Amino acid sequence: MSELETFRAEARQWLEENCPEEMRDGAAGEENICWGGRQWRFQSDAQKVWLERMAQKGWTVPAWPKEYGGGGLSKEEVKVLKEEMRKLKCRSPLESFGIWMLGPALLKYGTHEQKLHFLPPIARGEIRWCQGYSEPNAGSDLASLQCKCEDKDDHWLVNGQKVWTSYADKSDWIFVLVRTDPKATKHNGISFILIDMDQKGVSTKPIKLISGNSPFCETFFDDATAPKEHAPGVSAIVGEVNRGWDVAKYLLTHEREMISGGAGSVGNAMSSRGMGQVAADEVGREEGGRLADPLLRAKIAQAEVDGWAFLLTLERMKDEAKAGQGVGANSSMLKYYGTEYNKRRFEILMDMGGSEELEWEGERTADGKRARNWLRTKANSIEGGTSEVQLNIIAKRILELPGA
Amino acid sequence: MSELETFRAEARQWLEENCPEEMRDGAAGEENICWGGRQWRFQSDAQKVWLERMAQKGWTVPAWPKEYGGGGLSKEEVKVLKEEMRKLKCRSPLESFGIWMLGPALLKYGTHEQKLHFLPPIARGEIRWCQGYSEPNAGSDLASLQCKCEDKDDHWLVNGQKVWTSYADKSDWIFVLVRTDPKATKHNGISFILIDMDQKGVSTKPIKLISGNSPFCETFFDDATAPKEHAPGVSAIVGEVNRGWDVAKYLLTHEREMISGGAGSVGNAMSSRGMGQVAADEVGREEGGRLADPLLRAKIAQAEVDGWAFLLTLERMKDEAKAGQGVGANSSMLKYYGTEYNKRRFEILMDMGGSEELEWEGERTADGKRARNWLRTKANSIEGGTSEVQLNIIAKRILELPGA
Amino acid sequence: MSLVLTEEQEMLRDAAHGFLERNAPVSALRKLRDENNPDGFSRDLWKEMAEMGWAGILVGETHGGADFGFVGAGVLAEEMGRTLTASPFLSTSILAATAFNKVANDAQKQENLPKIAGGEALYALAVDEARKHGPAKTAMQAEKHGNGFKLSGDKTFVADGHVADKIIVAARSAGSAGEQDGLTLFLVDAKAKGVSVERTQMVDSRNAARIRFDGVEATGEDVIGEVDGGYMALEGVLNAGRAGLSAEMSGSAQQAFAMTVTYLKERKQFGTEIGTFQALQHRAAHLYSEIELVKSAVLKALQELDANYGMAGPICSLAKAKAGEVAKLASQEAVQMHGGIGMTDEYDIGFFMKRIRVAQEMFGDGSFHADRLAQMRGY
Amino acid sequence: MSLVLTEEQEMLRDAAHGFLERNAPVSALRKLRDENNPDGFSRDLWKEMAEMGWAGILVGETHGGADFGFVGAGVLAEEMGRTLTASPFLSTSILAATAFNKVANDAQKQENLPKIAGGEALYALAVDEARKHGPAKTAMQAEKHGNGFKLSGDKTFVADGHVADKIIVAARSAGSAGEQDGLTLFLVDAKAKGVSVERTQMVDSRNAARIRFDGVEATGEDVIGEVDGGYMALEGVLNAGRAGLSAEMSGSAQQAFAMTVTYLKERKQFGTEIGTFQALQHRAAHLYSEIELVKSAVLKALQELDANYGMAGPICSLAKAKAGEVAKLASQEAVQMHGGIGMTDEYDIGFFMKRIRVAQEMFGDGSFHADRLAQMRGY
Repeated sequence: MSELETFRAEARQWLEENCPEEMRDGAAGEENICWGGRQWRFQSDAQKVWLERMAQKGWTVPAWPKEYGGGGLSKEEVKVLKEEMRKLKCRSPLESFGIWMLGPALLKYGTHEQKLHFLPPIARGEIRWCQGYSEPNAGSDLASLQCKCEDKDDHWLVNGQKVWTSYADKSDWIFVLVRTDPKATKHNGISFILIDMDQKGVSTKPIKLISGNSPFCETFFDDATAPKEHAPGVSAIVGEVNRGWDVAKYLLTHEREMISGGAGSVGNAMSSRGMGQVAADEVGREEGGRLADPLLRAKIAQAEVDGWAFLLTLERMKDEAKAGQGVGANSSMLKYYGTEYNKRRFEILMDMGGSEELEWEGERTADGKRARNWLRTKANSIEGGTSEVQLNIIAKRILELPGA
Repeated sequence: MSELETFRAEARQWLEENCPEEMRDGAAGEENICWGGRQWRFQSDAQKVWLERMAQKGWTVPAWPKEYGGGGLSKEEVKVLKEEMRKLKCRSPLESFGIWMLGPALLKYGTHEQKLHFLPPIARGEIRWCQGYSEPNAGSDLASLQCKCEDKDDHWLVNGQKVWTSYADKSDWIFVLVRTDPKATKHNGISFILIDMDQKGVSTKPIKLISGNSPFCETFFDDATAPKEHAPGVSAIVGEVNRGWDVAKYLLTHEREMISGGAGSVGNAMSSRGMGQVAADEVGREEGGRLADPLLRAKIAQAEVDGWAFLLTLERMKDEAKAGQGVGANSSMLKYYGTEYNKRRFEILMDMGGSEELEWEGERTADGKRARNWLRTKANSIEGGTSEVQLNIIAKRILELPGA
Repeated sequence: MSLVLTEEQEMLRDAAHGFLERNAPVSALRKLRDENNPDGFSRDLWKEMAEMGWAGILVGETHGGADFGFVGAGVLAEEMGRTLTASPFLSTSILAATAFNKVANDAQKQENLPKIAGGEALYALAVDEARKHGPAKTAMQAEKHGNGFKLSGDKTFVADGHVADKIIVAARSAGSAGEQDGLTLFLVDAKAKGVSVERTQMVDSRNAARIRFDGVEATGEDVIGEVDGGYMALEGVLNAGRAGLSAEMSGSAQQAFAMTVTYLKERKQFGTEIGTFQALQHRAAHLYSEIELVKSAVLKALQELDANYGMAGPICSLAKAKAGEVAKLASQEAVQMHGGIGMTDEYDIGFFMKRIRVAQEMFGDGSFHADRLAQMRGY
Repeated sequence: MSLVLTEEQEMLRDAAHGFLERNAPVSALRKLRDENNPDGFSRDLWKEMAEMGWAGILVGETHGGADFGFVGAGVLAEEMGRTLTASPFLSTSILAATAFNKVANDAQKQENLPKIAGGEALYALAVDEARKHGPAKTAMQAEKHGNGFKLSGDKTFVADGHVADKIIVAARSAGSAGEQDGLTLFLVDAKAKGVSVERTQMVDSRNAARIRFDGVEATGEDVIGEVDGGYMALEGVLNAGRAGLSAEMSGSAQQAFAMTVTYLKERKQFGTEIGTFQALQHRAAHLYSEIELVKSAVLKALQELDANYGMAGPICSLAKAKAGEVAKLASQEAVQMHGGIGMTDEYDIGFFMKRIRVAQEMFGDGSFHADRLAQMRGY
């Protein structure tokens, strides 16, 4: 333990010395995230300096090996670093789909050359990646994707369309699931390919959601190309050709765990000021102190029971994982329950908000903030695998029901 | 209208003159029903006299043709007769599965000879019938029934088992779905046969339910026989051999309509003294008059909304049927919603009853009357076609969803 | 009364259905939103509706109306719910028309009902002052001032308040907030001194207003109904509005459901139409059942308003509670079963979710009305 | 504290699992019922349990107990929930043991705890007087009488009251029904003059009692804890009971669910196992999720009782509310998915439905505890 405590002291000192004052406000809102990439404009010099220093240290991706731009830290050290950053309210220096998704995929399935070539620019925030998975006709049934990728000897030729590519319009490169063998069975003709978006054949179009503007885009491949090797020995394909479904499945589970494990919104719901108190502020109380709307009160009380029990389940499953117990497929259960609960929570927040939160524009509601968040939650149970898909997974993998 | 009013006056006069005083108490409980049959013991002379007089008049089955023991009344006249009986609080003179089920089946699918032979004894209450449909391995999938019926030239030989045969232990004859062609496809080898239970090859065993004793039995056929003709020209099979599924389907729809159309229990729930008032009596009130249990109150209020809306739907669908509108398969919807609602209502009644209604024996609760009724409601969504089957029917016939 | 539409009412429904599909489909609402139309509805369309007798659907023939009663008004509202048609129908043709029909004196009727029927003037009803509905909570003051009154206070969530020529407003001439006694209804000109109107653009791309009354003068002639005794009159008008909103939500729920069922039949995943998946089938079948319940409750409420206006409170609450909850369920299931595409603004289903949220909130949500029913039923 | 069982607790669970499956399966409860056993449980079995240390699971080693804490007691309760084992475990080993551990004086501990651990005496807790739980509603009088008290009043739903040697009873020494202040806990001999016990046979084939106290004399030495200040002490004991019942219901729900999943895999209809039907799969998967939530809440409640006994109220309410609702759902889905056979007395599933109904009612149902949570959280 003493070694870990030494690390803690060092990390803390380094952070104190290197984290600019402006980056110590703990701001974590969407608008304060540093995403990096070629198109990136730093909000401030401090944001730039902070990224550079952390990247130098390898701490934008502290768990990655040093040779690939990471910090080479152990799990425990990463935890300590995060704790110390939280204590000093340091902002995260960099977030990106490269860090969350492509990195883990390359670390697991990439060659040494691919890692060397692609990972360091991600760690330094130089290249911003996005994800090309879903297609208009391949939603829950992702493996039915049709985006065509033809072998043209020295390069791949890609034609097709992806949807729900987050931040595609702001990204430099895209990792894409494509069909390299149209004759193979559904899961066996898919490859995982890396494409530079800076070419004529790739275009993007933002998607407006029912909640308003969104980071999602449609991305079109119109005779787009990728060389067989992006650099000598650096294949454009991750893993084997036609075995991309393995990579995809790995990342889908990874994504589900991120979604279910985060569940910050549920946490907020059950924090010291719960829905009931907020409702009392907004709707008022009866004499005696109970919420002035008795049926709303009942709804909230029932929801709090479930929300609390869900939070405890997140905790229990983390503890079980630590103890080497538990069921892997439980991430599906957490994803299912957490997103459905979050939708229910926002229905209640809209109930208590009443007409005040039904205004869509104007300062009073910050342009309908709660209403837009409410509508946005409706996607929770669709993105990252629908609730129906999660229930299928539970039925099949955990309950082992036949034909599921 | 004048003709109908004449009938009304005559009927009333006849009822006043012929209905014994003791039969005018409006009693409709299970224990006051006159079922008839060879084993029947009349509760009183009055009950016997009342049955004889009504049977004489053909009014035990007023809508059946006179030649088959009925009253030959029109739909409107039957309605008037029922109204007048209700006004005088006359008990029903006779109830039976012969009247409810076999009669309609014979009237639709039987030959003239079969009707002449079987219907009058039903109308007179001399023969009591029961229904042999379900089998241990043929529940929701009724058509997979296996009870074997072999053609032995001059007679049929029946082997197999039926379950959920109501009152089989008190009945004289049974109408049974049997498999006459084991090689035909599922629906095409079934026949509808009439069997005298007074033989060695037929035995019955009552089924105890989770709610206690029940009218249900298991019925065993062990080399049971039925002659090809019960009397000259009177076939033991109703409809064509191997076409019994048509008769079964007709009766299943008929049964569903009876169940959904009756729904008396829902009606009770929404009657002037609703669940809320009962709860207030049992649980008490807060100052100000609200139910002392706020979350129970919310449950009741929400249930009453649904219960009322359901009652109005029963009313609307009756009115639509009268107006020649509406969807036939809606009987599935009413069966589904009504039985599910009834289960929910009894859950609430148990909630408000608290520990007082959890006693199973003893005078205080009349041997756990409410608790037994609560448990009995759990069968509502199973018998007469499960809720799942009703939802399948809605999906297929009304919504026309594919593959349903 | 039989719980089916009469032949006349069915003809009205069929005509409305065709007209609205042609002239006011969801795309029309989308266009109004995208061009940021200052009215939030089409005045030309409203003129056409008036010509067809819709504006005066509740107005008697002597005042130039079609006199179709509440069932007729509900039939129109339901059809408008299917197409999410934006119009001042609720505020002018249901709320104001009911107020004049049931509460006003002859002079007020004579003055206003023909204007409603002719589509010549727009009206709004200003009741709520806080985020949740509750007429008895009214605090706005109607101070006695000479022979008249001075009105002061703030109203919110006033549907069509931004375009109304005249505003029917509930104010307190006696008692204090929370009491039923002491309310009076006034008819105020939107241009009167002291009235300031702020347009609020709502989630559903429809419009409402916050209206401030700053010492607005009103005479005895501006009073609709009795001084201090306006609560029951207001409740009657609100019940009509609740039934109208319920009919509208019934239409919206039916349409969202129909779109979903169609999608289930067309969308293929895992090599088959998703409508073959039994889990979705059962959810759809359940929703079908719930919507049938809504239709019954709504029709009964409308019939009851026609037959027993003063006794229609419970059934209107029932309809509003049931329609609101089921319409929300229908819109939620619609988005979920559509998957990603249901989340896009480009697809129409989101408009249904938004409108239903607003409509179920207006004049009391499901909790409000279920609680009210419990109170009425004495527990 | 980590939300997993320790190795020791797991060993206890495994041992209990095996023992109960062998010695006290559901068929044992059926037999007790069918032979109308006057005790409603097997005294021999209870002796064995005591020998294994279960009776004294909460009793400290100095008093001859196993001292496994609340998590250990919950582990046993959960396993008994799986097999629906009838025993005085809840009343004697959880409720009475907690009362003596946490509230009693040394002499009372010395007198009673060894008897509990040894399985030598049975205890019952008498709280409720009406059909719905509510300790503050206690009206039973403890009238001051010389140096002691005279107890008069009626108690109901006293688990194992028909076999108890001693009864811990809450009575009002001051204040009036509805107030928290003024309650006192007494230890009364079941054979004392003025005590009359009526056995009540419950839905679940378990037993309780109605107990009448008719001027029963008690001395100061019979008081457990403080005079007039017994409410919080009682709440603590009840919380332990609530957590124990929650653990039991968790076990019952898990077992009913496991039986259902097995049935789904075996039962064939329409030419295939009914477990292939997606609608049933999704309902089963949902129920699985709910049961996982129950397990978390129950374990946390038990841990909290061990770690922060005085602060465990909210989490015990959470566990009781959640476990009760989910266990009900599990038993309902079990009967429905089993179809006809699930309705027969011959099949075991009905026993689960019945026991769960009683257990969820005891010491406050879901509505009671959700309401209590809302109060604790200030709304």
